[in-house]
Amino acid sequence: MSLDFGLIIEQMPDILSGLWVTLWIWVVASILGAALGFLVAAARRYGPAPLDWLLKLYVEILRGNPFLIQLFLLYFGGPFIGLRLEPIPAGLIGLTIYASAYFSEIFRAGFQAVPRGHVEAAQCVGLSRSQILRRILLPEMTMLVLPQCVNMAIILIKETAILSIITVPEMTMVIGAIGSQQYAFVDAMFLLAIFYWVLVEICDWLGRRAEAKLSKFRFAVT
Amino acid sequence: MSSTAPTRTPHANSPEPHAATAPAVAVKGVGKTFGATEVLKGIDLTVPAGATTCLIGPSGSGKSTLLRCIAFLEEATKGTITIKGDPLGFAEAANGQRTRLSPQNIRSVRSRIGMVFQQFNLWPHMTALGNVCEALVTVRKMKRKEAEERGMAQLSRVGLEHRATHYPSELSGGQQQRVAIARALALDPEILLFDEPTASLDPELTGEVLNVMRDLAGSGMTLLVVTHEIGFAATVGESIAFLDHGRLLLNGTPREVFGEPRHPRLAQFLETYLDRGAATLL
Amino acid sequence: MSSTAPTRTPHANSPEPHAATAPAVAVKGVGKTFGATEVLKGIDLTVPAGATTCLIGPSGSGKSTLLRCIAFLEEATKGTITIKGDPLGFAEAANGQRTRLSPQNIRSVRSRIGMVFQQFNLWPHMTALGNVCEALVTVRKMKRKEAEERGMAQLSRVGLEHRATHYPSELSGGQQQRVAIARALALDPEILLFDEPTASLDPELTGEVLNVMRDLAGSGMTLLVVTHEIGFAATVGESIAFLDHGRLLLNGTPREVFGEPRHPRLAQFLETYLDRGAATLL
Amino acid sequence: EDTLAKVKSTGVLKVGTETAFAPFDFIDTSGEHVGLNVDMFDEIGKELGVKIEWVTLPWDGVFPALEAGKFDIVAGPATITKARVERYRFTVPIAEATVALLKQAGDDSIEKPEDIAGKLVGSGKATAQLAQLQEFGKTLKGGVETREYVSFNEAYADLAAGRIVAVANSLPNIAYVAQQQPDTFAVVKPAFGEPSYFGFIGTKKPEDASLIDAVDAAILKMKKDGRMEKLQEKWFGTTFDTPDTVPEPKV
Amino acid sequence: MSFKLFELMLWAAGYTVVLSAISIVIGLTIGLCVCAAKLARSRALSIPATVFISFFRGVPLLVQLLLIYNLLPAIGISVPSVVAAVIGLSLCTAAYQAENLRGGFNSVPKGLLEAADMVGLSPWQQLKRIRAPIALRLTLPALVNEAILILKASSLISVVGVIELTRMAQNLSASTYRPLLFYSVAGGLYLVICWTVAGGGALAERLTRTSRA
Ligand SMILES: Nc1ncnc2c1ncn2[C@@H]1O[C@H](COP(=O)(O)OP(=O)(O)OP(=O)(O)O)[C@@H](O)[C@H]1O
Ligand SMILES: Nc1ncnc2c1ncn2[C@@H]1O[C@H](COP(=O)(O)OP(=O)(O)OP(=O)(O)O)[C@@H](O)[C@H]1O
Ligand SMILES: [Mg+2]
Ligand SMILES: [Mg+2]
Repeated sequence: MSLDFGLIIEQMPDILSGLWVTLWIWVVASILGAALGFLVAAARRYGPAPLDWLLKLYVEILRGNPFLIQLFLLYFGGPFIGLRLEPIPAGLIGLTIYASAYFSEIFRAGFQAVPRGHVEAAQCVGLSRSQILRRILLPEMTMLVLPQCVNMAIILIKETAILSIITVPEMTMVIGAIGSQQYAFVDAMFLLAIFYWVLVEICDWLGRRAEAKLSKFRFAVT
Repeated sequence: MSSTAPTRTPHANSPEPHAATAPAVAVKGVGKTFGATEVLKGIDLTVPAGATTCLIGPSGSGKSTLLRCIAFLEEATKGTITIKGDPLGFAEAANGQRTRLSPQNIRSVRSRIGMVFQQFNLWPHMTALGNVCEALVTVRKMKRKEAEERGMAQLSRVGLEHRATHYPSELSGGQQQRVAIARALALDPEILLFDEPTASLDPELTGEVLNVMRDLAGSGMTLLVVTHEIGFAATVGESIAFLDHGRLLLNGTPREVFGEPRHPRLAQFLETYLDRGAATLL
Repeated sequence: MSSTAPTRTPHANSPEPHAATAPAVAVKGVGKTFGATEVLKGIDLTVPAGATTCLIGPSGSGKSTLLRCIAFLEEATKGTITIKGDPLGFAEAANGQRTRLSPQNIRSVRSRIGMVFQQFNLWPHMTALGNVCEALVTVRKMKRKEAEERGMAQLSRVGLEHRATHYPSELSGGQQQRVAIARALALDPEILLFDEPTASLDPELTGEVLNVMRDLAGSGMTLLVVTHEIGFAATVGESIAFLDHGRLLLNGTPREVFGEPRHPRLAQFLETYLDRGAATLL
Repeated sequence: EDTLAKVKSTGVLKVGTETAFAPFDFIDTSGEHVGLNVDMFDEIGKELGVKIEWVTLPWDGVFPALEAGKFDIVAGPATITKARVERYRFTVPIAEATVALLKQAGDDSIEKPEDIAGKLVGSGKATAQLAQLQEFGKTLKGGVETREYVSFNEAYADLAAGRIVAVANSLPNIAYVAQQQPDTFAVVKPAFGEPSYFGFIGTKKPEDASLIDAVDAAILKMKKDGRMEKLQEKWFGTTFDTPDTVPEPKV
Repeated sequence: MSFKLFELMLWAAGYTVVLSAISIVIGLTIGLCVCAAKLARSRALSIPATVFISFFRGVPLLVQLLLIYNLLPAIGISVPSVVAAVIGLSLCTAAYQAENLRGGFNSVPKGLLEAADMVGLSPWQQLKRIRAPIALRLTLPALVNEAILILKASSLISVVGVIELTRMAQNLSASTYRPLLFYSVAGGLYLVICWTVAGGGALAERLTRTSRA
């Protein structure tokens, strides 16, 4: 088994386009998923109790199922309830919803980790609820949950591989197809492993750097 | 409230209190229960304006709870609290029915109260100056520059202008508490509440905070201080309130409260707090 | 106190110390550096057997470090420490060369020392009795039943036999600290070290722990106590050591150390610790 | 070591396949692995005097596993193509594999293969059918847009969901699908692709040659004595004329 | 859906649970070793451990499985499908569990070990009696979480030819042309399994709570 670089270079445009699809779907779904997750966590914390139960069910259903199954049901089952999505929007929406469940749990723990006194101090100087959420809770929590968020982003980049089942031409799909066409299966898998590994390491490194940068904002007293 | 003032001859000892001068805080029949436990059992307390009132009492007696009710961080389950005559949180109709006031009203009355916590509660993602200016900018809608000038003035009032750009994690406990005081001062509160402001500090750092508080007391600010620093209470407090098991047992000048003959509960309490063995060294 | 009175002015001033009675701990020229900072700068200290020695001093002066060196939780970078004459951790040759002793030797010498920490450090997954018995079973290889009997005896010594089956999380701070003392006592140590045993406790809970320590002191046990409870030190300590900036500034009987004229550093230190304002109330 | 000899001595022939490829290999409603392949290999096993051991993988994994030596032969079957013939050794054809289109039942807009011009048609990723569909598309005005699926089953589901107008796959497969789901699917006749055939697949390793030869012989024997015809009738409802040697692939 | 088919789905769900459970146990064992290596002072141990963790966290399980299944034979090790699947799942979860365990070990307060030192427990006794029990308790929630992740990740092991719950759903939908039904049933079964594990974890946590600080 040896990597045939000639073949790879020949297919480079395809590979790059697959890489690009993987990257942008990952980034957009992570950001949207985190935002939606934040809303879910906030709604569960501040909304009425029935909303909390409903959202808990939402979160637990999404977390209790493989992404593969959810994506399949969304893409192939959606049309039966009038939700006709093209592959890329379906993949993006599926991944975002899936991510939102996990992010909401991260943020929920984050809310709890911000000392109550910090919120009370803000109440005492007259900040409104939304100002407290925006100016105090959100930034403080972000620092606290950053490591978990990076971890989640890493999990998500690997989940993007599953989008191939709904024909999204992302990296696994493209490189896998090249592997099949050229009968270079193992080579293709190797290439994929390296691509993902590098992406994950970069993400991890960025996360660690951000954490180090933010460390001075950490609590002096706990 | 003026009814209680003469009997306790509290703060100013002034023979003729101005009719216009409502007490800074008037607490009437305040009760608070958490679930089944009754933590405050009908407290009546008048905090005179322009003076320092110290709230002392054993652990668990309800001091923090009372202070938090006055800051409206907890909602009293019974009774009313007024700030300079304005009702806080609830309006009481003639028939005793309480109705909740609007969030705006609550925020506006509360903004006349400043609070300093035992745990400082500085926001870790803002510098010292950022902590002090935050409410000026977001609540008072001041220009950032103007807010910062004002913030610096407050920081120098607590002797920390040279630490303005430091983050809380880069400050000692005493410095953090002083920033917290500056933050509370920045909004020009009519009354400043302190909940054991030195309890989380090393003995060495306690002094700097108590000194800032002494200065404030001297400047005619209204202070209500929950403290275990009996020495501070005895020397700086112009009015002392002693709480025990959710009841206000004693309230008066230090001389009235601490003087002999002492209330047996107070005597017992002082016993615990004052290191009698060490007294032989004084 | 009357019981301990005769042994005041114990060893040092006694004209004929028993030749057989080596001091419980002898610290000779001990220095300790962390990286570039020299925390202990050559300490010489003798802890007499059967008496209570209190180590006081400002925060950061090196009290804990010295105590931890005596417990061999830190390794002194210079000097020697002997326990009843036996070298701890290092043997010093005639030429001053230090060689590390075997782990077995270290464990065996250390097993003659008990230690009680500020943070209690009870093992959270074991009951009170489990904490006390653990070393008896795993180190001393006692039968479980025998160990439990002995553990119960120690628990009742600290007044906690009725809490034997509780987990640390179900005990108050004062109770936890008393279990920690029982754990240390179970191994029959020749000397018991305390590092600010009441510093993490509410004032109300401090008393119960100090009472247990008073009993121990009265029973002729050798105690070495780092404490901020100056009152305890002054009344129970038979020997007082005052540390400042890594040096032993004063060492002697309470009368010698605290009596007038006072060393200026000690006077300054006492100033910080004793609530002078409160003294007016005594 | 000669593979045929090994198979005979162990008494087991390992066959790799995918079980989501009706009517060749699939799981029936009682949970049994059934299909043309199962019946054929039962017969082949009898001919060789060995037992059949099935290894089932998703189609993506079948060829890598064959190359990794996980089994001796692949049932599949696979369309005999130029590229594959270069890489693998096919058995003699067992069925026709000419590509045709499956459409939604009642879709009048597609009456003949050419009607897919300018429309979106699905097929399997990296399959011979996809290649033929793309070739065919080039001959049409406005071309044809293709969408590639990990397996044909997702393509059928998408056709049912209406995201694509047709699926290009080998005639036997889609005929079976349409027969099973007459309310949902229909076959567009005629087949549009170059005539092509299905065969089982082995490696080109010299030690495997004897095994494939033996399988070839067994298949030819089945053709001769009519067992093959019966099986085709059973699983396709029709029979195919297939050559007795591996034909020169046109694509 | 006939009862027979539902039974098949249940059987596949059981298979999923069994393979996941085996993988989690093996993964925990490997994870402990990797964690120990990573915490070791020797760089010869800690660097390989770091690379191991990084690789198995960084590469999608699907790719890992295919590499294990198809690459090991190239170096002369032939592994049956089930074994490949268990190896893949175990290694993947081992990397995560090693990190969880490291977190657990590092959050055992140092003072508890000093207390053990003072009463003469040897390093090994400390590990056995104090450090490991406390670290495992601290790791318990993460462990339950990891178990659920692996249960779900096992939906990928069909790529090496193991017919677990997801693959069974795929197979049955291919032959019955009712993909939505079978995927929904699979989703429901995963939910039941995951919620059961989560509930069990919560119970275990509650039972050990009294003994946690
Ligand atoms: N949120 C709460 N829920 C239930 N009980 C509470 C709550 N807050 C306080 N309590 C109880 O109310 C009582 C009074 O508490 P509080 O904090 O006011 O006492 P304190 O006088 O401030 O004591 P300390 O000197 O220890 O601060 C205590 O018994 C406490 O356990
Ligand atoms: N592990 C360590 N690494 C570096 N510096 C240390 C370490 N332990 C202690 N120090 C430093 O040594 C000095 C003495 O510390 P030590 O804890 O002995 O003081 P202390 O007298 O016990 O103070 P306190 O009364 O606050 O407990 C301090 O300046 C401290 O910062
Ligand atoms: Mg309080
Ligand atoms: Mg110390």
